[in-house]
Amino acid sequence: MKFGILVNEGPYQHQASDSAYQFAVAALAKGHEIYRVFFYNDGVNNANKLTEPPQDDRNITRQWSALAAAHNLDMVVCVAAGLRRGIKAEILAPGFNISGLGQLIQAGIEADRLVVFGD
Amino acid sequence: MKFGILVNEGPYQHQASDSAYQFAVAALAKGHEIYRVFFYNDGVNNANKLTEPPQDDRNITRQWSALAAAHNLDMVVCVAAGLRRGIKAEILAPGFNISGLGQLIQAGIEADRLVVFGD
Amino acid sequence: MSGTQAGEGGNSKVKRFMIVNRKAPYGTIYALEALEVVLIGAAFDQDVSLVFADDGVYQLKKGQQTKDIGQKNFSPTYRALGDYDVEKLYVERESLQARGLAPEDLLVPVRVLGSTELSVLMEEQDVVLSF
Amino acid sequence: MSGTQAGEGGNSKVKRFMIVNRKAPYGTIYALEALEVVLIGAAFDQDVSLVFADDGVYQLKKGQQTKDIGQKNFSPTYRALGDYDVEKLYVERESLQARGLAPEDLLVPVRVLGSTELSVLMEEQDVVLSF
Amino acid sequence: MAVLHTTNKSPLQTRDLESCLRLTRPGCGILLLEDAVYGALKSAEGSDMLAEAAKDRRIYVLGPDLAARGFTPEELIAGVTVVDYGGFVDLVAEHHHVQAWV
Amino acid sequence: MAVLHTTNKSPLQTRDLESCLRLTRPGCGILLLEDAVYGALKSAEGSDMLAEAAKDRRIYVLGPDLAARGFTPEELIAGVTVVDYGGFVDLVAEHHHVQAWV
Repeated sequence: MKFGILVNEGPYQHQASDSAYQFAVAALAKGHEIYRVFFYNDGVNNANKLTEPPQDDRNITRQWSALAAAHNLDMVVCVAAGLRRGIKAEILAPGFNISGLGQLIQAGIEADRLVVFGD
Repeated sequence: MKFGILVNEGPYQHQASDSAYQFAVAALAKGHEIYRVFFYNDGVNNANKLTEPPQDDRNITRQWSALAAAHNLDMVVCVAAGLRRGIKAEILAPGFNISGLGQLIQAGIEADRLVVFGD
Repeated sequence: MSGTQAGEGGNSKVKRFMIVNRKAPYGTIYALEALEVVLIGAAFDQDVSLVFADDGVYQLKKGQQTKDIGQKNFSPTYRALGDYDVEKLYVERESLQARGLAPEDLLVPVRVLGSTELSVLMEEQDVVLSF
Repeated sequence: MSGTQAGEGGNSKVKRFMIVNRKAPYGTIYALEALEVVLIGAAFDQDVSLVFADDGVYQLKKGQQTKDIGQKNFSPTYRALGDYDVEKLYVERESLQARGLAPEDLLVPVRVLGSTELSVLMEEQDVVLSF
Repeated sequence: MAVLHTTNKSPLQTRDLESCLRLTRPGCGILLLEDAVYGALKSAEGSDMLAEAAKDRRIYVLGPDLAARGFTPEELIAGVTVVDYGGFVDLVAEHHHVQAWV
Repeated sequence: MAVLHTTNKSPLQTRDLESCLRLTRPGCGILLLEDAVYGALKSAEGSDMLAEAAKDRRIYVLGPDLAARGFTPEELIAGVTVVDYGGFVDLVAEHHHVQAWV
């Protein structure tokens, strides 16, 4: 089955991005396809490559980048939400792409299920 | 009177930073001193100089920078909270400084009142 | 990305998208950014409907004056939704009543539904986006 | 910045700082980052106390196992607070009761206070930091 | 000097105002700002809880937040004072300290 | 195919679960994750509301979130099913669509 995932909160402050990541890992482990992960609202902050949490904590941005690399995930950061919050090409972590909100609608159209993670 | 201000949420997603800014403007207009504005939790995201909201919207980061320039405000971004969220020197807007959490305690000690803006 | 082929206005698949608004405006950004999703959904020729429930009904309150909080008043956009062929606006009756509001207090004409009717409508959707 | 002169352990002014925790752990970061404020407050030789009320009492629940959510279990830090001379931990009785919890369910010894006593204590502070 | 409490959530959405009222005492001040202003509307369910509290506490509403949300001071419960940001600053200065119920 | 609803807030803190129950119908599935897992504890005030809902809806609790918060499946109200992330994925696949009560 094809899943779309929408992440509406940034890393750490809320669990939303962690939950979305665990869901994505589990879906891939079960042989499902992730059609796209779309980052909107503060979710765009997940794509900031400068994040450097304490050594004994998870690095959420790097987790997403690694998952994208391993499974050829399409991870899209909303351009408008990103501009508003200062998430631009110069600080974009590997695996994330900046594109329009239409990519969220497209995910809704093409995926069999769209799962929302927010606050 | 000397005020300290603590901002615990990033720009736009929550009104906290807007409210803190309006409070700071009003306090200065009444002749009070702002001892320090401390940005903690997602509040560190207010210091991202790359933010570029739509033209008809306020630019919260630039508002803070301008207020700091006009009134010689001490605006401190928590280093640990900032590292975790990718707010580092290379994207720090004018007027913000990165320092330790001790600066928040110090503000609590030195200011007559500490006002918290969060979610 | 297969999605990029099907451009605005030229999409062959049409799904029922529902955007659910349960939060008040200005205290958080969700109301504003949900509205942007609605407009794009309409531009992609999808069957878009909006629900306002709980504090989300406050998004439609007439008379919003945001000058003194320094935020943009985006409530006129709800009035422009018709221009984008977004005409399915539903408000939950129980949420309105709990807030002592009547349809006349709202910026735009809406269909007021009881919670049971609304829950049926929600079940009939293909994609539900909650903000 | 006059504040930078007074370093850790050498501060002449001592204020009563209260850190108020009203949110559950893991769902949001507030519990964890509040704890960092507590440790720094103690390092600055301030009179630091902690309050746990509402879902904040869940921060102290024994038996937290976070491996499967991929987050660090920071609850052992509450046990280490004594090493930093942070000994004033207060829990609201009404919040505990609403959650069916008893002091034995908590990781550390705390003082359980009724809401009236607790409100008096809050009023006696100089600085209250809420997370 | 009494304590000033601030709260910023709609009581129709969260229980923060309830907790604030349970854990504060007569004589204190409570300022409703941001989405909390909805809690002081006569028309909204549950505002009787705040009306009761107004008997022995001073309740303030941040006017700019009220106006932003499309309501006027006339729509508030009795015994509530509307202030602007300058009034907020004055309240902070006049009270011993401020506690946020976020 | 029924609808799956997810909710992630503690019902002792917000009214999201209340709204979810009011606006969903018998036959649907409701998955409690993150802080919402507290709502299914026998010991917690208000879990009778969920116990009532469990009579005609399937209630699921995300086990990893429950364990993180220091509780075990034995402490949940009757009629609730604990799932892991894989089970969450299965639930999404088995239902017609998912609606989040965030």
